[in-house]
Amino acid sequence: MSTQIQRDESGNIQVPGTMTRRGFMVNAGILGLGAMALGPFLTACSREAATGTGATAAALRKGGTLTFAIDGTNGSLDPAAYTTLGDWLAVDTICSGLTTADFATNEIQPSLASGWTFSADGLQLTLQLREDVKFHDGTLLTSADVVRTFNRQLVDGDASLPTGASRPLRGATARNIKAVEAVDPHTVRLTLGVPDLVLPGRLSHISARILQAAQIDAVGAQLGTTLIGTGPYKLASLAAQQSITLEAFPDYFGGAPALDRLVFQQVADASTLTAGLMSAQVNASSFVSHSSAVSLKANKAVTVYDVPRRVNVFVMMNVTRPVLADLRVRKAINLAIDRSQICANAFAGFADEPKGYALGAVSVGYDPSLADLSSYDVSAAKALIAEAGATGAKVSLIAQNNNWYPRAAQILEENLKAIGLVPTIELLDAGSFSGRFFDVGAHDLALWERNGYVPDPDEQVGNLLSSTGSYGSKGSGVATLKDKADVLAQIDGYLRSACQTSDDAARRDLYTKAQRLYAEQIMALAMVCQTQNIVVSNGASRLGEASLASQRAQLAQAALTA
Amino acid sequence: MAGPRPSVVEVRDLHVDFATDRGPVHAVRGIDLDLAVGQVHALVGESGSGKSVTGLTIMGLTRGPRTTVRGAIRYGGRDLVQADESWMRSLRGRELAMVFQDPMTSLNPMHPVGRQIAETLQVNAGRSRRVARADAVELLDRVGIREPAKAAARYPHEFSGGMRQRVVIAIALACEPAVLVADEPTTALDVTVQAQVLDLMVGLARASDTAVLLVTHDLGVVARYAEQVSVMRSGQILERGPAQAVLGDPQHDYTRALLAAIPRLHGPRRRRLSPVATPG
Amino acid sequence: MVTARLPGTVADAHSTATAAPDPAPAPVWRPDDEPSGWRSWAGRVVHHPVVLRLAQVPVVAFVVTIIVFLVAHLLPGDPVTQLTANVNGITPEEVAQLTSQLGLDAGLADQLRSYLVGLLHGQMGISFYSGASVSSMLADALPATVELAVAAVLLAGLLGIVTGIVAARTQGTWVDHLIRGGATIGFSVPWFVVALVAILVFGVWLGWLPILGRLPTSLTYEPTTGFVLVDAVLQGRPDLIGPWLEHLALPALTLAVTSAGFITRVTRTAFLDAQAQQWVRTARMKGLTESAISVKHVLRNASVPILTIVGLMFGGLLGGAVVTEAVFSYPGVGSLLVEAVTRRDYFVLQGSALVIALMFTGVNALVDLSVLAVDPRLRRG
Amino acid sequence: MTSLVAAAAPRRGTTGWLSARWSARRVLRGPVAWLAWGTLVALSVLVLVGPLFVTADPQAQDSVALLPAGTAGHLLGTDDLGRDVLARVLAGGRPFLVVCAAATAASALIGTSLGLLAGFRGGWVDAVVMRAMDVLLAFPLVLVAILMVAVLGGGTGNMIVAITISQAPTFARLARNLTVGEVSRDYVRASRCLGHGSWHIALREVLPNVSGQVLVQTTSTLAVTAGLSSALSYLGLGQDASAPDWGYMVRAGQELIFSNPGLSLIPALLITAFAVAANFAGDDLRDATDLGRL
Repeated sequence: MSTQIQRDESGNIQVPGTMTRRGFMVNAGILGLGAMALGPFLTACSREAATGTGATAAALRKGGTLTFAIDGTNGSLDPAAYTTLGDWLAVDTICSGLTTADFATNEIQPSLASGWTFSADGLQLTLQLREDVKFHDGTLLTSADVVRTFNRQLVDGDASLPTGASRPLRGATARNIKAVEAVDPHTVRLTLGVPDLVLPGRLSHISARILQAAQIDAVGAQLGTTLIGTGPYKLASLAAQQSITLEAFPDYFGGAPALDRLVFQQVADASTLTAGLMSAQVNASSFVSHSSAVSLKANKAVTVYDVPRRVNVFVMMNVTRPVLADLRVRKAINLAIDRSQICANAFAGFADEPKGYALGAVSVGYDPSLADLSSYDVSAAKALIAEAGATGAKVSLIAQNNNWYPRAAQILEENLKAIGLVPTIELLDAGSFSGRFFDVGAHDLALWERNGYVPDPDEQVGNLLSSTGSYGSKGSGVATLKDKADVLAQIDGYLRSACQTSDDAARRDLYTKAQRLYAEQIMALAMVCQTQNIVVSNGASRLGEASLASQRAQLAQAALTA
Repeated sequence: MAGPRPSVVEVRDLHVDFATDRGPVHAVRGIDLDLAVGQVHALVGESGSGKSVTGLTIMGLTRGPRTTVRGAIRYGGRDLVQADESWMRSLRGRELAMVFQDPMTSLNPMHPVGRQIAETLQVNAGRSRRVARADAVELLDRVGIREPAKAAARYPHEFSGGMRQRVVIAIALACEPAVLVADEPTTALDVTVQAQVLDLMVGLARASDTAVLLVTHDLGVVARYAEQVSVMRSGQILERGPAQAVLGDPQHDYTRALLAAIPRLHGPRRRRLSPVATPG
Repeated sequence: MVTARLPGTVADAHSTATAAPDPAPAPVWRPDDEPSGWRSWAGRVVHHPVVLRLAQVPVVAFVVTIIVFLVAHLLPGDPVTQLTANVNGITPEEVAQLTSQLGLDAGLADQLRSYLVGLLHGQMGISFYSGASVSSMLADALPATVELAVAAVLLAGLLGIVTGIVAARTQGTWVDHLIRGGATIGFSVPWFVVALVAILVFGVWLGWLPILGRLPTSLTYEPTTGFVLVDAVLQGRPDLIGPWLEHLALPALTLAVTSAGFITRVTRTAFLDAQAQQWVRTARMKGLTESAISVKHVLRNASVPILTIVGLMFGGLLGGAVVTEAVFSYPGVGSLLVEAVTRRDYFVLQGSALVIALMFTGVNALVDLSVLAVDPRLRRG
Repeated sequence: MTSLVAAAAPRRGTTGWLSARWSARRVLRGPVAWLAWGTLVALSVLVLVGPLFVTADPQAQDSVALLPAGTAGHLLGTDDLGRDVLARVLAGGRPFLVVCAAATAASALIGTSLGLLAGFRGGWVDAVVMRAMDVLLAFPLVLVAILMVAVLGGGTGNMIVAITISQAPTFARLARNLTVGEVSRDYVRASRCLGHGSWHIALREVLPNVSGQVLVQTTSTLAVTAGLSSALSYLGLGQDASAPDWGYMVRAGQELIFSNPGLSLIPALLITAFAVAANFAGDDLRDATDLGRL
C-alpha cells in the first residue's frame, strides 16, 4: 500500500488501488476501503443526521423527557459544597434564589423575593418574600427558611454541613454579611459590614439557593441526596457518575413546567457528546467543545445558539518568580499574544478579542478605550524583553490537557518564542493544574479562565484585580509587591467604591481607572479573550441559553420541539 | 509353521509420492506384498526405506493434498487405495489396526487410559459406555498391566514406556481386527521390555487370527517372530520369502550386507563391521 | 545387536505446578499407594498449591493499595484546592480548617495506618466531594463493570475461538490469511477509532443503538442488587432487559473487537500445536471423524493457553475498561477511578484501585488453578 | 485436509534464533510476508527520509487553519492551528516508532529475564516475581500515566517507561511458564550433569528454546504499544503537544472527526498499518525459525 495518501477536491482520502496479489488485495482492500469510505462518510453524516426533526419552526410539545448532557455528577447536590458544574446546574433547577439574573440584559430580577430596599446608610438590605411559594413537599416558604439557609453557611461549625463543604456563599457575598434576621414571616433583613449595592445580584448565586429549614435540621449533611427546593423540577433520583433525574413540580410559583422529566446525563467524551447531539440521544448541552461546535453548526437538525460571551480567558503571571519580577517582561508578554489567532483557531471563532480588557462587550462597565491594554506588537515586545535583559530566559506555562487549553497553549508557545523567550509548555490533568496554579511557588505563567456566575462586573474585575482575592495572593502573587502597595490599595479602593454606586456610568469610570492603573503598574494579568460555553440543542427549545453560556440553568420554560 | 495361508491383504504395484517444497519424494516405488491370516510378515530395511509409509498407506493414513498413492491394496474384496474416506474410517479400529513407534506421544495426555481404550470399543463395537469401560479394564489385564481397575483411571504420564505401549496394543487389538500394522512397536523401549511386549502383541494377534505387518529394522526381531519377511530398500522390495529361508540363505547381496552388519557375540573382538553401501 | 538408544529415564514428567518444582525425579509409578477416581482428583487439587495461590491474592491487593495510597498522595494538588477553587477570596484559615476536617492534615503514615485499620473494619472511607461512602459508590459501579466485562469476554471469546479454530483447520489457505489479518487489525487499530466508528455507524448514521450510559433516561430503575438482569427478574420489570442490552451492545462490541484478535491468534497456535501431536494419529486410527477428533481430543489439549489468555483478558476488563467506559459514558469502576484521580478523591481512588486489584489477581489465581485442574500432568507435586 | 507430512513436523523446533539455518530464503515466503516487510520498510523510509523532502516546518502555525487537502503547498491540508499536516505526519513518525520499538524491547528484555529467573529458580523467587508482576498488571495504568505527567513531565521518555511497566509482566508470565516447561526436560538435566553453571544453562540452553515464543509475543506487543500510545495520550501522557507522535495526533484530531476526519484518520491508519505489518512480519520470522507450521 503506497504511503502517499492523496485527497480529492472535497478533502476525502484517496488510497491508490494498486491491487496485485490475491492475499495482498484482500488485506489491503480492508484498509483501503476503510479509509476511502470513512473520510467522505464522516463528513457526510455530520451534515444531515439521519434522524432529528427540522428545528426551524419551534412548535413545542407538552411533556416528554429532555436529556441534558453535563460534564459529570458526584451524586450530591448541596449548595454548600462545590462538586461539578453539572451538579450545580441541577441545584440551580431544583431550588430558587431570593433574586435571579437575566444574563442577556444584566438586570437582577425578583424571584422568591418580590422586592428589596437598602437602608439610608446602605448597611441594611430588607427583602419582602412572595407568600405563594411552595416547597416540593407542599409546605409554604417563610423567612425562617431563608435565615436558616444563610446561617447554615455563614455561621461557623454548623452541624448540618457535609464534610467537604467549602461554604461558597461567603465568597459569593464577599464575606460582607454580618447578620441575617427574620423581621416577620415574609420579610428578611441582612446587615452588611460595608455598603454593597451589588448584593441583590450576589444573592442570585447558586450558593444562595434557598433550602427548607425543616429539612436542614432533619437531614443535615445528607441533604445533598434528597434536596427539597422551590424550583420548577423536583429531585426524583440520583446516580453518581451517571445521571440526575428530575420530575416536573406542577405547583411551581412561576407556573407549571412543560416537561414531564428533565435528566442531567454525564457524557465525559467530547466526540460522543457531539454524536449524541447529532442523533438526538442528547437534547441539549452547554459542555460542547468549541471545535465540535463547527461541525454541529453544519448539521441542520442541531441548533448552536448565539449567546453572550462572558468567560474571561487570561494568562496569569507569577510576579514572585525572578524571570517575571520585571514589569517590562510582563508587559512584553502581554504585547506578544496573538489574540486573533487564538480566537480563530483555539476557539474556532467562538471568542472575541478583549477590547475592554477584563470586561466583555456584553458586560456593564465595558469601555473600549481600554483596547490598547491588549494590543499585539511583537517588535515592541521583543525590544522590551531585550531592554530587560531577558532574551533567552526560560519560562514555563502550565495549562490543563483538555478542551481548548492545549491549542491555545501551543499558540502562546510560538508567541513567546517569537519575542526571544524559551517557553516550555506543561499540559496537566485538572488535579495537578489546580494544585500548581493555587501555589505561588509552583508555576510561572498559567493559562486559566474565569466564569462569573453572576453577570456583574465585580465578578470579573473585582475578583481578578483585587490584591485580597485568592488570585492576588496565590495566582499572581501581586499581594507581595511591597513597592506597589499604594497602587494596589488605590485599585482596591476603586473596586470597592464601584460596588457602592448604582449609576452605571460612574461604575464604568471607576473600573476603567482600576484596570488602566493595574495594566500600567502591575500587569500580572494578560487578557487573551472573552469566550462562552457552547450551548447546543436538538429537539429542545426555550433553554434560557444566555444563562447556560455562563453555566447557570434557567430551564423553567424548557420544552421539547414537536 | 510355514505353508500357504489365505492372504487377507494383497498389495500390488504400490507407489506413494510426497510433494514437498524441495521437490517430489518417491517413498514407495512399486511393491507387492501379501499378509496371511494369523501370520506375521516382517518388512525390514534401513530407516528411510519407505517401510513405515507402506504400513501407513495400508491404513489409509497417507491421504492428503500433497500425497499421491497409485497401485492397489485389496482387502475384503475392495481396493483400499480407491476407497473413499468414510469407508476407510469404518474399517479403521474395527478391521485395520496400527501400533506406533513412540509410546511416549501415542496417548492423549488429557484423558485417562481406560477411557481411551473404551472409546474404540464404543465407536467400532457399538458398546455402551459402561460396558466399554468394563471391557477396557479386562483388556488392560490381558495386556499384562497389574491392578487394571485402578490403572484404567490413571493418566498416560503416570505409566512407563513399556506400560504405555501395552495400552496402545490394547487399543489396537480391542476389536480383534483382521489386520494389524505394527510400525517398529518396540524400538523406543529398552531391551528387557522389548521382548515382553513383542511376545504379548504377537501372541494376542495369533490368538485372534490377525494378519500382522511388522515393520522393523531389527533382524533379531524378524528371526524370532516373523513367518514371512520382505527386505526393502529405497522404496523397493529386493527379496521376499519365508523368514528362515531369507535369513538362512540370503539371495540378494543387500540382504547379505545387512546380515553382515550385525555384531557377533563370538568371533574376533576387534573386527570393524562392513558398512552397508547404499546407492546414491 | 539392538541399536540401543541412550535409555530415556522412565516417564517421570512429574508435575511442575506453580509450587516449587522438586528437582529429585519422582519414583516410578506405584499403583498401590495412590487412590484413584474422583476422590484422588479432589484430594490433589485442594492440596498445597491451591491454598498457596489463593493466599497470594489478598497479599497482592494489599501491596497495590499501599502503592496507590503513596502515589495518590504524591501527586501534586489535593482535594482541598479543588473544592475551594471556585470560592473567591478564601482565607488560609478556612483552607486549613477544611483540610483538618477532611483529615488530610495528619502525617502520611498516620493517614495510612488509619486507612488500613478502617479497611480491616470494612470501612473504605467517604468521598470528599459527595460525602457518600466509598463502598456504596463501588456497589453502584461494580455491577456495571462486571456486566460489561462478561459481555465483552463472551463476545470476544466466542468470536476469537471460532475464528481461531477455522483458521487452524484452513491453515495456509486465504481464509487463514484473512482471519489472521482481521484479527491483527482488530487489536492494532487505535481502540477509540473503533469506538468512534461504532458510535458513528450504529449511533448516528443508522440510529440503531444508543451510544450513552447504561439505561435510557426515560426509564426509572431503582437498583436492588445492581445487576440489571437480576433486578429485572426480582422486580418483575422485563421492560428493563431490552434497553439494557441495547446500551450494552456498543461498548461490549468495541471491547470484543479489539480483544478478540488475541484470542484468535492464541487459539490458532494452540490448535495447530495440539493437532501436530502423535496421539491425534492414534485417534484417527480408531476411526474417529475429524470433527470428533477436534472436539473430544484436540480442544481439551488446546484449552490451556486459551483459558490463560481469556482469563487474563477478563481480569483486565474487570479492572474497568477505563477508556471505553469514558467514551461511552458507561458508569463502571474504571470511570470512577479516572474521576477520582482527577479530583484527588483519595478514598474513592484507593477503594476502586483495591477492588480492581482484588478482582484482577483473583481471576488470575482462578485461571492458574483451572489450568491445574484441566491438565492432569500438572496436578502432582 | 490434514496431511501426514504436517503431522510429522517436529513438535519443538530444534533451532533457536541463534542458528544459522535462518536464511533469508526461508523468511520471505508468500505474498503476505512480502507485504508485511515491505510496509515496515516503507514506513521506516517514510519516517527517516520523508522529512528531508518536505520543506514545510511541522511547527509553523498559520492563522488561516484547517485548509482542505491539496491546497497549494499543503498536500494533506493544514490542522486546527494552521500547521502542515503532511510535515507533521512525517515528523510524528519518528517519536512514535522510537516509543514503540524502545518500549517493546525494554518490556521484552526486562520481562523475559525476570521470567527466566522465576521459572529457573522456582520456589519463593518464582512466587515473589510472579506476584510482583501481578501487582504491576493490577496497577491502574491511568494512575501511572497521570503520575508520570504530573511528577516527571510528559514526553517520549516517560511514555516508554509507562508502556514498559504495563507490558513487561506479559513477557514475564510467558517466559516463566515456558521456562518451567523447559527445566523439566532431559537436556537441561543433561547439561547439569556436564557441570554447567545455572547461568550458562539459562542463557545457552533454555533461552534459545524460549526465544521463539518470545519473538511472537514481541511482535504482538509491538502492535499493542502502537495502540497504547494514543490511549496514553487520551489519558494525558503524550504531552509533547507541539512535536507530537502519531498517537497524540489521533487524539488531538478526535474533536474534529466530523468536520476534518483526516486529522485523526491518517495517523490512525499509519499506526494500524505499522501494527498489522509488524505482526505478519513476526509470524513470518517465527515460521522461518522452524517453530511454526508450514
